[in-house]
Amino acid sequence: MNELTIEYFALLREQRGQATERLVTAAATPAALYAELQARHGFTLPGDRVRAAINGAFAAADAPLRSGDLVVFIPPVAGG
Amino acid sequence: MNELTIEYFALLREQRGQATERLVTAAATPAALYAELQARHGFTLPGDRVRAAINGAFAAADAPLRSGDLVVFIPPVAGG
Amino acid sequence: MFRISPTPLELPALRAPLADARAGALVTFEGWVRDHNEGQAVQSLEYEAYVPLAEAEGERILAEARARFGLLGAVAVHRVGHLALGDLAVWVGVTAAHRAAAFEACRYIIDEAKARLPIWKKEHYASGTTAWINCATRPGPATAERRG
Amino acid sequence: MFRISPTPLELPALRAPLADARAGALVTFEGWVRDHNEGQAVQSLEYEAYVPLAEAEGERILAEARARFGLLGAVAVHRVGHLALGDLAVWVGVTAAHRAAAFEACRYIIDEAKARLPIWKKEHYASGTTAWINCATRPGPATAERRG
Repeated sequence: MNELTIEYFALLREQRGQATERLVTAAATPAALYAELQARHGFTLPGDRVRAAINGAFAAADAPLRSGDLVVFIPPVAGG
Repeated sequence: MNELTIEYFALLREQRGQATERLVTAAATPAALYAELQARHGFTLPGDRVRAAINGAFAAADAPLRSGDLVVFIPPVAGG
Repeated sequence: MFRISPTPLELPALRAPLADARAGALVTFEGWVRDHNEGQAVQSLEYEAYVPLAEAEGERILAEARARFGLLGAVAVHRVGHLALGDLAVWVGVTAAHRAAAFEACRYIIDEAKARLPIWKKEHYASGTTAWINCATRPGPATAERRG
Repeated sequence: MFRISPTPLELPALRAPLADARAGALVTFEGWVRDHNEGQAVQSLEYEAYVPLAEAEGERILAEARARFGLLGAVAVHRVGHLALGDLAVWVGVTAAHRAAAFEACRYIIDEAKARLPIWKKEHYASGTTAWINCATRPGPATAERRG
């Protein structure tokens, strides 16, 4: 099990109702973690439209998560 | 014969030693007028590198000159 | 130098670090809050950023531009917070000896910034609704599909 | 609005007429007096213009840009007189709903202005010599062939 800190921004922050949380989870990758959080909190953004950052750097969806990591999910940016 | 006013700028003004002059001439086109002035004043710019303006508008080298016209010869511009 | 700013952008301060006697060209881009988007009347905008990652990625974009276009200087600053119509949301300024490099680099920086920085935009419409741009997944009265 | 100015250009006054709630993008170009050209150390520059024709041709260029790129606003001003290193010689600012049009139009205006306006530039070199740019026809100590 990993003990993680998660920060939320923009639409995810609003749908979560808070900007940060701590979590103990069996999820070993950002993809698995997002699926778990999406099921729990009803996030409308599908996992394939959300990028992940671990400890302040962009990370692959299947990157390994370790206890103590800060995970941020990046909703689509404004673009244009 | 045409009675013309001529204004000089930049290199032509310096080589002529003055910014304006009045002239009575048989030259009937800007090309002929520039050739006459170049011979008299030793302008270093060849006629094909100088554009003409008549009464404030760009004009062809073989445009007709009329008495009372204001003629300006345009040295190459700075570009780049 | 790339920064996220929670306070209004002041043009003289943004330009100051770009003064350089070797520079013949300064090209700047300003993004302003405009009164419409995709046919809807916009009343204001909120910008939110994941600041540490936005600043790190912004510096990377500036470094890419410097290397690629041979710039003399490059500065970019993006506002966050609640902005009114006409407010300056983003400023990019680049200097180079000649203008071609300055134009191309300025365009590169703002295009990459819009595509890569973790900065989100929420539009507040005259109709009273709001939308996070590019985040809607099901059209509806308050979250109509929008592309920025 | 195109103007030739014998006095220093003031940025806030140049920008003021471009304010527009419909505009999402302002792109500006500034031409600065730089300390070198083609390998020679430059100490100052003189600009001279045939003002009525330069202003008429400048307005034509702005009208072309407005028609071609769907701009909201376009302003350009060119200095004349004796300028020091770092001085602002030319300023172009264009607004549009989106940035692509603003970048392309700003570039178009300055490229056309440099090619078409009857404005001449004399460089004063650290060596004590001077040259009217692009006007030399025979290389020599005071009139070496130069292209701007």
